[in-house]
Amino acid sequence: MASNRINRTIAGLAGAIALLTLGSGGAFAADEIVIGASVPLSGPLAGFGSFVQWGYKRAVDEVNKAGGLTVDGQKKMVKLIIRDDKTDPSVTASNTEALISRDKVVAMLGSCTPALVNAGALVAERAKKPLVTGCDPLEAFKSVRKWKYVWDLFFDEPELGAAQFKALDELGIAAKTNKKLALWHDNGPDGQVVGGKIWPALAKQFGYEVVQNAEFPVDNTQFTSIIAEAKNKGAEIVMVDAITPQAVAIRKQMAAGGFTPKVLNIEKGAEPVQFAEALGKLSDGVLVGGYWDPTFPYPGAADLAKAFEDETKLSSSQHIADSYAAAQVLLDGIAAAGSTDPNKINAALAKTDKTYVVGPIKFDENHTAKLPIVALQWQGGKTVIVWPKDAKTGDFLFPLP
Amino acid sequence: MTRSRNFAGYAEVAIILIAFALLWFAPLVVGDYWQQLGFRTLIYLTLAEGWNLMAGSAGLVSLGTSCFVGLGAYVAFGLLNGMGFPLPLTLGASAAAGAALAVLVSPALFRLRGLYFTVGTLALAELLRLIMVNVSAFGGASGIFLQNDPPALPVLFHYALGVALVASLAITACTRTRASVIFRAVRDDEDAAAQMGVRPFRVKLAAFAIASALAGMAGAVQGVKLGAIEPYGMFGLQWSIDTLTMVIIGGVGLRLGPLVGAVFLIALGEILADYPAAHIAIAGVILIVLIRFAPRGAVGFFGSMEQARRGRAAA
Amino acid sequence: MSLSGAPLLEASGLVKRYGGLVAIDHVDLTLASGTITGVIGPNGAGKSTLIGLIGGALAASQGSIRLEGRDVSRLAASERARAGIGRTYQIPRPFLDMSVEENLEVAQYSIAPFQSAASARREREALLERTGLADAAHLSAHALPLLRRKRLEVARALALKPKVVLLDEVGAGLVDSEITELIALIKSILDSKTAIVIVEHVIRVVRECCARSLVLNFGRMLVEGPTADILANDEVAAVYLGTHGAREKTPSRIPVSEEDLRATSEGTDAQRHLAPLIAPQETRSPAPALECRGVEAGYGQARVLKGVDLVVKEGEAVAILGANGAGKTTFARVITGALVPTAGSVHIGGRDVAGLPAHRIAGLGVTHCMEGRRIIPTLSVEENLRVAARGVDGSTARERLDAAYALFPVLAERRNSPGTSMSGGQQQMLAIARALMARPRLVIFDEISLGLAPVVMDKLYETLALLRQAGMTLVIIEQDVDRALALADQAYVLEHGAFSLSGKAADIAADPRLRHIYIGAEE
Amino acid sequence: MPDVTVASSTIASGVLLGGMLGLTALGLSIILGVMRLVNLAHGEFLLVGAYCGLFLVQLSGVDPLIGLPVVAIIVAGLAIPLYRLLLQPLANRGAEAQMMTMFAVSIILQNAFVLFFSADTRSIPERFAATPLTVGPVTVPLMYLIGFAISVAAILAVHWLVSRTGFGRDLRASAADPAAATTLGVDVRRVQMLTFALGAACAGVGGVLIGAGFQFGPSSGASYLLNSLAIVVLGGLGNVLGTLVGGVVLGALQSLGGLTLGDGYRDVVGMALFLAVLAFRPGGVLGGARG
Repeated sequence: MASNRINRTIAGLAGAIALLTLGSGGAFAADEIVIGASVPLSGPLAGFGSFVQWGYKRAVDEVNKAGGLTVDGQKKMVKLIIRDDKTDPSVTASNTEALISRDKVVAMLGSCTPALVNAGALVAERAKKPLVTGCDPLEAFKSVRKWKYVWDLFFDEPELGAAQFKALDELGIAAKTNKKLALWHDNGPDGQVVGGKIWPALAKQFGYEVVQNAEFPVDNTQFTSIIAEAKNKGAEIVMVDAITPQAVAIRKQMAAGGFTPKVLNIEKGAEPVQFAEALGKLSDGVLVGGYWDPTFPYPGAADLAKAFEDETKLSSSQHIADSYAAAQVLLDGIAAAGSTDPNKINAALAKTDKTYVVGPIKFDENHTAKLPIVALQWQGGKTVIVWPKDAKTGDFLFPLP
Repeated sequence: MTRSRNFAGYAEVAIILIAFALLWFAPLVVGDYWQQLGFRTLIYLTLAEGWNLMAGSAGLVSLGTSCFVGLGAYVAFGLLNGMGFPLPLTLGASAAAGAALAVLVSPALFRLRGLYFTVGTLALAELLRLIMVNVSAFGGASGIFLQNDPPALPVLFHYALGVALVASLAITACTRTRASVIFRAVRDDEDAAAQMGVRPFRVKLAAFAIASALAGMAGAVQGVKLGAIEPYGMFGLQWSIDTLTMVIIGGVGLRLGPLVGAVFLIALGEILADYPAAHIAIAGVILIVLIRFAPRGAVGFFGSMEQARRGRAAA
Repeated sequence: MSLSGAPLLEASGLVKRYGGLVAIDHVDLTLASGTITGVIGPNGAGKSTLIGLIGGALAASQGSIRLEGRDVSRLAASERARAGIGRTYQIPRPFLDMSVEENLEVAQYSIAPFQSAASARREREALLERTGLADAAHLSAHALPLLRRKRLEVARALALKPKVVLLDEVGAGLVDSEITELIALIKSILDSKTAIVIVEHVIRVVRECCARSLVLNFGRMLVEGPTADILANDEVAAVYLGTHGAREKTPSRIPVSEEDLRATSEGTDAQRHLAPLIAPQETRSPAPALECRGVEAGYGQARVLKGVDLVVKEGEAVAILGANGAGKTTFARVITGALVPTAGSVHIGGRDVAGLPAHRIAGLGVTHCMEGRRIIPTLSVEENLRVAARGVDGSTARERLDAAYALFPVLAERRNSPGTSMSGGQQQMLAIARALMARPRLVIFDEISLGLAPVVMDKLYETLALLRQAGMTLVIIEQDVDRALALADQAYVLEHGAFSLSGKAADIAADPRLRHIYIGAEE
Repeated sequence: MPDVTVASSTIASGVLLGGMLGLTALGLSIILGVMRLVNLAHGEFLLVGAYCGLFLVQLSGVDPLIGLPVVAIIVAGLAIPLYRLLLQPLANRGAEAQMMTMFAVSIILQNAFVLFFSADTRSIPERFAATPLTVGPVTVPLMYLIGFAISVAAILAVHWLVSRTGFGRDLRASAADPAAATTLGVDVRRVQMLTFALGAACAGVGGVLIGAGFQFGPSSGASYLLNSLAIVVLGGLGNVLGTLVGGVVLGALQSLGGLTLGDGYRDVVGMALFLAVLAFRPGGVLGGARG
């Protein structure tokens, strides 16, 4: 009886080990430079993930078409491994671990949105592997820790926050409203930075009256009381910081709640095209801060958007740009280092100083590089730049239809 | 029977100790990748062992594992950041917190039998997650960062190993000593057990508390490894789902069920790493097939095949 | 009455109500240590309920139970077990996937968790020795046959070192030789410090074990006294065989609602209405209505039917008698397809119905008026009836309903109230009417007299007589031998899963062996 | 405490929304009542309905509310093979086996959604969804009112089906005492199959209403499952009209929670209520009487 139990135990352990060895797939060829990324391809943020993935892939493909990179004196192809983190930070972390330990990547690209990027970045930092990312607002990025191996090129929340205020000011929109401002934001990291700190400060500075400042969790679906209150308080300008599903819900429930402010700005959630697709006409007039547009006067901007739209038959998003640029920065870093040694690559990244599709990139002491901000507005299912004047591609639609 | 049970018990303890002793030196021989895998497997093994004790020995099918994982992690972070506790002590505290929550909610949950208990645990987990998301005192949705850097991977691996060892020994204590008959009696026929003088409530509570304590510890170690925790990850339903799936795949109520299940599911995840969507779906298909054709899981299935073979040999 | 002074257990004024139904009605019971007390009475008399109340599985609605002067009435079953009350289950409930020895350990370690393994083992070995399971110690309880499972039940109860042992129907389903062993075992249990209660149908066990006995009927104490006198008592015999002796005495005790008494309408009147409820002759095949050959069946381990042959001709009324646990209801379940026989064949109207799902058999015109009525609580009276009238258009259903109401006017009055809100008798009427709604050719009436006042029984049997006159084929499964035999043409007596006696109802009624099978009293 | 306009509007829309969810909950309830099965894939059934509604609009352009019957039929049609192939074989294997199977189905469906429909946030174009309805101080989304009306109508229809028809009798008999029902000639398996299909259809229709009123994605199912469970428990198991009341009560209380503690606490209130009732009033706030 007992002995047979023991046999089974041993058999079981043997089987376990057999299975484990099955599990190991750590394929890694020496004639390739392996880089990796964990991005949200499913879950609430999948909308961003697909663009980011495209941007990364494109940059790598271009390098490979050009014959790869020269490291240790010989040309090598670049292999990009992408994992889905299901919009779950702990999955981003374990993905990043797997990329480092299993796939033996020499460097990595980031996920999207602070929660995810930071989770992966912490792993990279600990493993001392360089990671270049976009899609992580700089304040949220800096707030985590002092980074040594992680580099972030994206917009800076204060600037993004300021952009809309400046736009309304310079375009003389603010004057046409009662300057009563309602602020709604999720309680995620960037939500709290933008909606909780930056906006209230700017509102005071630009002479608005904040009649409401509401916070809600990231998986909330009901905004009726928030909306009813803003309507009741007579707010004519509403600024929201929320992810796409909530952005859609909020816009719909505003319409259904009979609340139509003169100006509606929805940060981050209103960026992806699915926002306009899900809402149809309701998306018209919604403002969103942007850091890129095909019309930008930077090398390859127009081509990038065109390439995307030809390939995917979807309308482009600014997320293809920062991801594309981030990948280019990393690849240039590897080329400059001329080696796959993480520290050398990291040193090279520090020296980055070049104009990319998103504009000039030069990292400061916090490992961040600011992207210029523009104010975008949804008009007929497309975004147009309404501010600053020199970059504008369309007129400000006022008031909100 | 008792004699052989005792003997088997000692044998099992010996095997466990040897196995874990060998694994202790794993970091010296295997690379990061294997340590990462090992870590994940050990964490899940711990959760699955506890879940298996509840379901297999007390008939409690829980979907609430996640709230104890999350609780453990948050308690650990609180103590580490707030009071600079040493990690081992923190693990103890997380375990205690898990058990305490179990005791706290048991009077309500144990009024529910069968399916309703399962649903109740699910609701409890969701409730806790929502609270953590909303209460900014616990960092709200942004969660908390670990102030000082987490220990190196080999150290973390050893912690996971320690936790899993505690789990394995605890389960051995519950399944190889006289306690096991009490547990099984309650699972098989609560009323008949009561007529034998067994107090079903206390027995169930014991299983629930032990499982929750283990989950608490596992959560603490996992949190420390991440270095940053937030409600969606630590209180995510995924923990409960994975744990339950592992035990069912491995074999409910069987000593090796959790191990086989955990190893199998994690191996599967690695094999299908490049098709993330497929991986979970395939786990689902496997689940359906096992429930239908091998109710006692992979271990039970091969066990019975083994017996059949013996039978033929005998005949 | 006791040999050794103060009573060990004292139950006074015990009452157990289930909704309207009173299962135990002010029963007093006093047990002295060193005695064995027998509790007998027909099915539904409340014997097992009494055990449940003392053992703590059921909470008493009224009354108190004192063990050695300590009130235990409010304690949970587990606490009473710890206080020293051990019980066995009528159908053994061992922990199947444990070994016999482990089954005992449950009891041992729950009362003394830290008892040394060695002493615990010694005790177990002694116990298994006493209960004749020594050789089975390491077998899984699964592997035990019925008798040994019953022995295990006893051993488990004893492992609690109980002061009071409650044995519930330990004899049921055993053959004589087994019963002999069992009696020996029970006698061996008794010592000067314990008191034993035996609830039994197998009268022999009571006669040979118990100095004193009490008889329960309709939840009340009928008589109490020395076993010998009790068994000689005609009143007791009457309770068992349902002879008129009993019927004159009992009514005074049983509450009978006015409605019940005028429930069934007059024969002639009803017969006119009966047509819609009885399959017309011409649709019937020449083959026998029901033909069973070598039917064997059981539940897992327990083989209940061990080769039963039965032929029921069209228009015949057949009584199937037998003590509790003899397999009567199992046989009914086999016929109606609820239970698949392990061997043998069942033909209905010449058609082999092996493996046909139950709901199809009902379609073939064989319906089952189930034991315990099984009225659907969530359906009204009329809905309960309509459910059984399947695949017929509205007007036909209406016609049958009217017929059923004509048969039992009280149902018409209550047509919209929930089926289970009525008195036991009315519910039984509903069950009977429901069995007719399918317009069957053959109906199995399963223990329809269970727990009913004799007056009500009479009414029900009058109805059955009507059905029989109207040419319906009846299979009557009964405790109440007299009534069944009075009605039936043929009678079969089941004993341990086989017919031990069969023939013309009249002859059976006269046969002395019948009384023996039931209460085994010497002639 | 916010002023009357806000409060009344919020609570009104909460009540309407609760009633809207009641239909989905009803599907869960009857399956639970008849099959003793907690259908953990109910949320995904709801999403199947939502996607059907969406594609129906995109392909045919008919108003999703017109398309409701079609969706109901499609979803029910999908449920029947599921029952035949996966659940029926487990009929005698206790509740857990079936529940776990449906749980597996739910994760498979979730992945299927991502695979075939992408992980995008969707919303069914429906003009009423963007139209407010103002009565005095109260403003509610017109869609909520319509959804509520449809839901109530459907619930009443089911109530009629269960309490007045032959199928309803069979259904209640099978739920109360399957063995007895079989002996009376009821084909319990068939009843269960149809019940399962009916329950799925309820979820599907509910899905269209929710898809039009809100937004949905492949992983939205879980939260609606929990919501429905809460409603079922509140209304009392198997109590058809109870689910409607349960929905309304839940909706009202959640809105109150949202008003007083902030919108984030809606679900907290829901879950807390759910647990409390489950533990201390298992019969539901109305008592467990079957409708």
